[in-house]
Amino acid sequence: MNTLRAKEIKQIFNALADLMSEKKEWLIELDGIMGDGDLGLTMSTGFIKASEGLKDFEEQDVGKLFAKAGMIFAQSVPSTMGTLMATGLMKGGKAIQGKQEVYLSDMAQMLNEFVEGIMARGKAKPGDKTIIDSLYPAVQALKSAAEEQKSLKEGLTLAYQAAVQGVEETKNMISKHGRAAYYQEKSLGKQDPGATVGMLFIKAFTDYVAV
Amino acid sequence: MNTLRAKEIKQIFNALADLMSEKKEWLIELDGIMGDGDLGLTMSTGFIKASEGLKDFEEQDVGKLFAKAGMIFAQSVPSTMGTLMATGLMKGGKAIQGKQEVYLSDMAQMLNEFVEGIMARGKAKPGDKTIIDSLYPAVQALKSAAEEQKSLKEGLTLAYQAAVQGVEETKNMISKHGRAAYYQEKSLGKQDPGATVGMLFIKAFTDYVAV
Amino acid sequence: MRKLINDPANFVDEMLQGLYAAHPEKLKYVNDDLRCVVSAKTKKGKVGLATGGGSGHLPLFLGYVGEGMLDGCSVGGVFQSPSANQMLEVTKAIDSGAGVLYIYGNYGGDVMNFDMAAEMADLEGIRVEQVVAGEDVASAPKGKEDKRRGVAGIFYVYKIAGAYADEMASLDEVKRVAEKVCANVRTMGVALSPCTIPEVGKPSFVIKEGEMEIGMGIHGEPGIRKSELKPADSVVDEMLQPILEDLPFEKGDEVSVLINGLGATPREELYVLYRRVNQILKEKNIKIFHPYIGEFATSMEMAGASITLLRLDDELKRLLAKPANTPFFVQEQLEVR
Amino acid sequence: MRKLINDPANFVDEMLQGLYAAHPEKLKYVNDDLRCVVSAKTKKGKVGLATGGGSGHLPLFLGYVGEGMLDGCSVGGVFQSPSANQMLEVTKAIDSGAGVLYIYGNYGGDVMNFDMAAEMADLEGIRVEQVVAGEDVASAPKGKEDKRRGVAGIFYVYKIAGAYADEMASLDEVKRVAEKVCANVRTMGVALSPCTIPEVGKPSFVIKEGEMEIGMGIHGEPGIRKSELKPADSVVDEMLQPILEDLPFEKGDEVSVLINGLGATPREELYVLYRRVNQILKEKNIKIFHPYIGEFATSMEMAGASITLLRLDDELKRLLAKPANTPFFVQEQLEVR
Ligand SMILES: Nc1ncnc2c1ncn2[C@@H]1O[C@H](COP(=O)(O)OP(=O)(O)O)[C@@H](O)[C@H]1O
Ligand SMILES: Nc1ncnc2c1ncn2[C@@H]1O[C@H](COP(=O)(O)OP(=O)(O)O)[C@@H](O)[C@H]1O
Ligand SMILES: [Mg+2]
Ligand SMILES: [Mg+2]
Ligand SMILES: [Mg+2]
Ligand SMILES: [Mg+2]
Repeated sequence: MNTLRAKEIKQIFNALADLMSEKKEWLIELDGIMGDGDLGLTMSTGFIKASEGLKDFEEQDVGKLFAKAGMIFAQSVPSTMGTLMATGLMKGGKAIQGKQEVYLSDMAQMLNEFVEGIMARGKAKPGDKTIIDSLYPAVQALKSAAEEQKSLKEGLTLAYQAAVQGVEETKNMISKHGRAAYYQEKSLGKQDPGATVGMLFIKAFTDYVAV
Repeated sequence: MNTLRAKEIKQIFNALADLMSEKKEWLIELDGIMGDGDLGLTMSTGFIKASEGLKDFEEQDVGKLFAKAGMIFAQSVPSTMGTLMATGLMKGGKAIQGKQEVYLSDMAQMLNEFVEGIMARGKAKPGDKTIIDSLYPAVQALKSAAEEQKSLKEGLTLAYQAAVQGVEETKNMISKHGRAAYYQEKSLGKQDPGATVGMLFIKAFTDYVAV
Repeated sequence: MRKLINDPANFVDEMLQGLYAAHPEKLKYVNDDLRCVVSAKTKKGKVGLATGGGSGHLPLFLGYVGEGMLDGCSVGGVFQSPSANQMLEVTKAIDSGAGVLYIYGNYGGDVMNFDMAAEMADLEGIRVEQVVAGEDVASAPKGKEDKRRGVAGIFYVYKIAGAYADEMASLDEVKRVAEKVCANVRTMGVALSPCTIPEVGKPSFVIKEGEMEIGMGIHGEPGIRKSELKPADSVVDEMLQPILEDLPFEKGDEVSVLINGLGATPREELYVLYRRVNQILKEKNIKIFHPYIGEFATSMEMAGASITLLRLDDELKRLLAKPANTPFFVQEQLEVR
Repeated sequence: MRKLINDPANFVDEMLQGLYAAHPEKLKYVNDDLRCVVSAKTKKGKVGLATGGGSGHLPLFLGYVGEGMLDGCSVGGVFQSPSANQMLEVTKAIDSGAGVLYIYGNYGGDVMNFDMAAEMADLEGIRVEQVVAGEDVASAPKGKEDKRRGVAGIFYVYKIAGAYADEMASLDEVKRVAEKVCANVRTMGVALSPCTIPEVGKPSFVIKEGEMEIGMGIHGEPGIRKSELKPADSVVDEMLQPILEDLPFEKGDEVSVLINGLGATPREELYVLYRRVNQILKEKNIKIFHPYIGEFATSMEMAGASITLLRLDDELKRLLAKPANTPFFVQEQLEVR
């Protein structure tokens, strides 16, 4: 499998719904340490609603599917991560609008706009201990893989490894945004919950393609 | 000693201040069961202020001394018992106004008006489990003693015994007034704090004369 | 104790110092006594309205001194009556020849002191009339209305009598209207937590977390039923039924509703209560004219609420709708339909 | 939990149902969504003012929708941002051609959603400007003002921008004045007890009896100092100093003071705090124009308070003094001297 079409994207959103539901308690726990602990709820709800919303959406344009999922997030989970996910999905979708089949290079472009959208919306940058710290390295990995003409599976695997690594590195960072920022130095040593969500997002794509 | 003059009345108020201070914790405890527990504070404060106020009050009219003590009560302790004590002292004082020397019959008259004043002010009657239940029998005892030409000491002793008995009987009564009334049947078995104050009031006179 | 206070013995006087500093154009004190509060605005020839009572219940009692409501208030210690002398000083300050009406809650100490003050005022040649508010249906059964405690419903007496006095009605007329309010107002409370008198330093009664006491008074007077804390809707049902039955309030009546927070209960919850009250009254075809929802008579940091219903007629409605402007209560003219 | 609620999941919507039942002549909702609150009174051609934020802070945020203040408010779950869509619906409802100003507190979720709503409104051809209030000096040091949380001081932004919009000032002009308020307002809070989000059911942080946390935010954000509870006067001293130093407020300045209760703290205590604030400002020759003392921005049943100072100039003072009439805030025209 070297491309993804509407049908596959919908299945990946189903997988995302399952994955976020499975990791719900863990995300609640991570966000509970220096946040309000809602992350597990918002992410499972958001992806469940998105996957349900896409099910009956007769649309072949993959870009529009991502954008639609973003709209659903915006309406159903207006938390920080919900809103950032909404923004990322809408911007990423817009970047590949018109395509019914996406290749690794499209995925790289989509995710690049996804992260750019999140950075514009939240005014955070790499190193600020946010979702960006798992997604940004993943995008870089995707881009290199695309340039090197790697397969979709290889590219996503590299992206996922970069994301996992990125999450790990958030432990050495001080939170600069959101509720955790109030804790300043105390945030050292803890893994960022939002970066964790970013990593899980990539994981669902990677796992799907790997099968 | 068969009469009381200004000097003696002032000494009795000193004794009342000491007695109420000595019984302070006990009165607090009694009032705490079904009231707000301030009775020990208000009675010690009231009688200390009254005895201080009388000290430099150059007045031979015994009636005016009582009235003055009542005024002091009205200003310094506006609790239920403070106000009733104020009323009783003012009304009792008024009844014997003009006298520089009071006999047992005057004492009976004074205390009669004292209790009548309290009943008019508080709209309670004997049996309602109030201060009236110790003072009213004491007045009856004083009146009979005066009619029977008993000595001041004898009369007061009988009054005190009646008051003690009256306090005891409040245990069989249901509170009809003040904060304790909200407890209704639950007030059975408990001695009324206000009646206790009435009994202590008589005790100070009796003890003084007995010496 | 979780209180922002200094020496508990100075609590009331420091509160009053803050009050006069904050509202110099609205309130002042007389007789060099912080506890004798009078309105800074006077109206010649108007009947004076005075109240008084213990501290710890803000906005009660002094909070309603101001334009369109009361002229003066004597202030006692926490949960303690002010003295008759203080009441007299307020009376003298607010009488402008038309006489003074005392409006206060039915508590032993207050009643006796106001009685005494009225006698003293009489000696000074000031005509005084009294109206004692007692509308807590939990505090005494029907038939013994004169034993009932006065709670949040006294707000309506102040508001309506105040508006009428402001129209220069006579003492007898203002008294008549105040008594009409008393006859038509009913309240029931529920407490979820105790409160602490600063000088005592610990709660004087206990309500455990997860429990409630229906009918408890604003000084912690025992209520009619202790139970586990129920959902808001059933709490309202339990509170409203005895209110409705007591007067009784009936189909076709028009009422104003007062949902009063006792101190620690958020406004959000008061609106949840109002939602249910509104449902029930609608079902019963009782019309609501203008609800008041907030803190009108508190018990320091007690958690809980009370519900008050006032049955209106044209006269009461007209007067309730008039504007008022006090440090704790501001109302613009309401539209009367 | 000592709360008068039904199913915690319905808490916000039931509160809103109560609200609309209570104030039908003042508030309504649009887009069939209870959480999109708009004023029932509209003024053609006026700049629309919108706010929004999480529930649990009444009177914030929706309580200030009404005459002379805001036109609309989107309502989130307890301590949660409303959605950009809800904000957009409110925006569309209140725009009458003159554009809409968003005024909200500086919290990540709110900022992003309002940004998104502004972009969506732009697509619909509605001109939107934004002013983000952040005045809690405990939440970030001087120089990092843009990181500060918005707390009770936003009341002043609503009041003053609302009065100016009511005078038919243009969007740019109203924004200028709102930004001026933001630049001149500073707040500091103290918490004495935690609060409980209904759906969580237990306090999300701990403050032990007899302790306090200076600088804690209205969602329990960590403060700058935990210690044993001190006397009110020294608590005020600790809170006021950083406020005064920050702007700085100086001799000869004129300010309005807001003493805000967080939920469970009685009004009496707020006046004890004001007494000390007044003393200190007098000593420093800082004039107080009109203090506000009560609950303006709460955190459900949290015990504690905040102190806000707004430095006034003639323009701000004139606008602050104008009347307002909302379900939670009524003011008659103040005398300006
Ligand atoms: N400005 C921002 N930009 C990007 N990511 C952010 C920003 N602020 C917070 N985050 C991310 O959001 C995560 C928390 O998300 P969420 O639980 O939804 O926040 P909240 O509950 O406070 O609204 C953080 O772990 C962080 O990764
Ligand atoms: N109406 C009344 N008439 C006479 N005595 C009363 C009346 N009400 C209460 N008392 C007496 O007052 C006592 C309580 O006095 P006190 O502690 O001063 O009351 P409170 O603190 O409630 O003002 C009661 O024990 C009772 O004897
Ligand atoms: Mg969170
Ligand atoms: Mg959240
Ligand atoms: Mg007592
Ligand atoms: Mg007492």
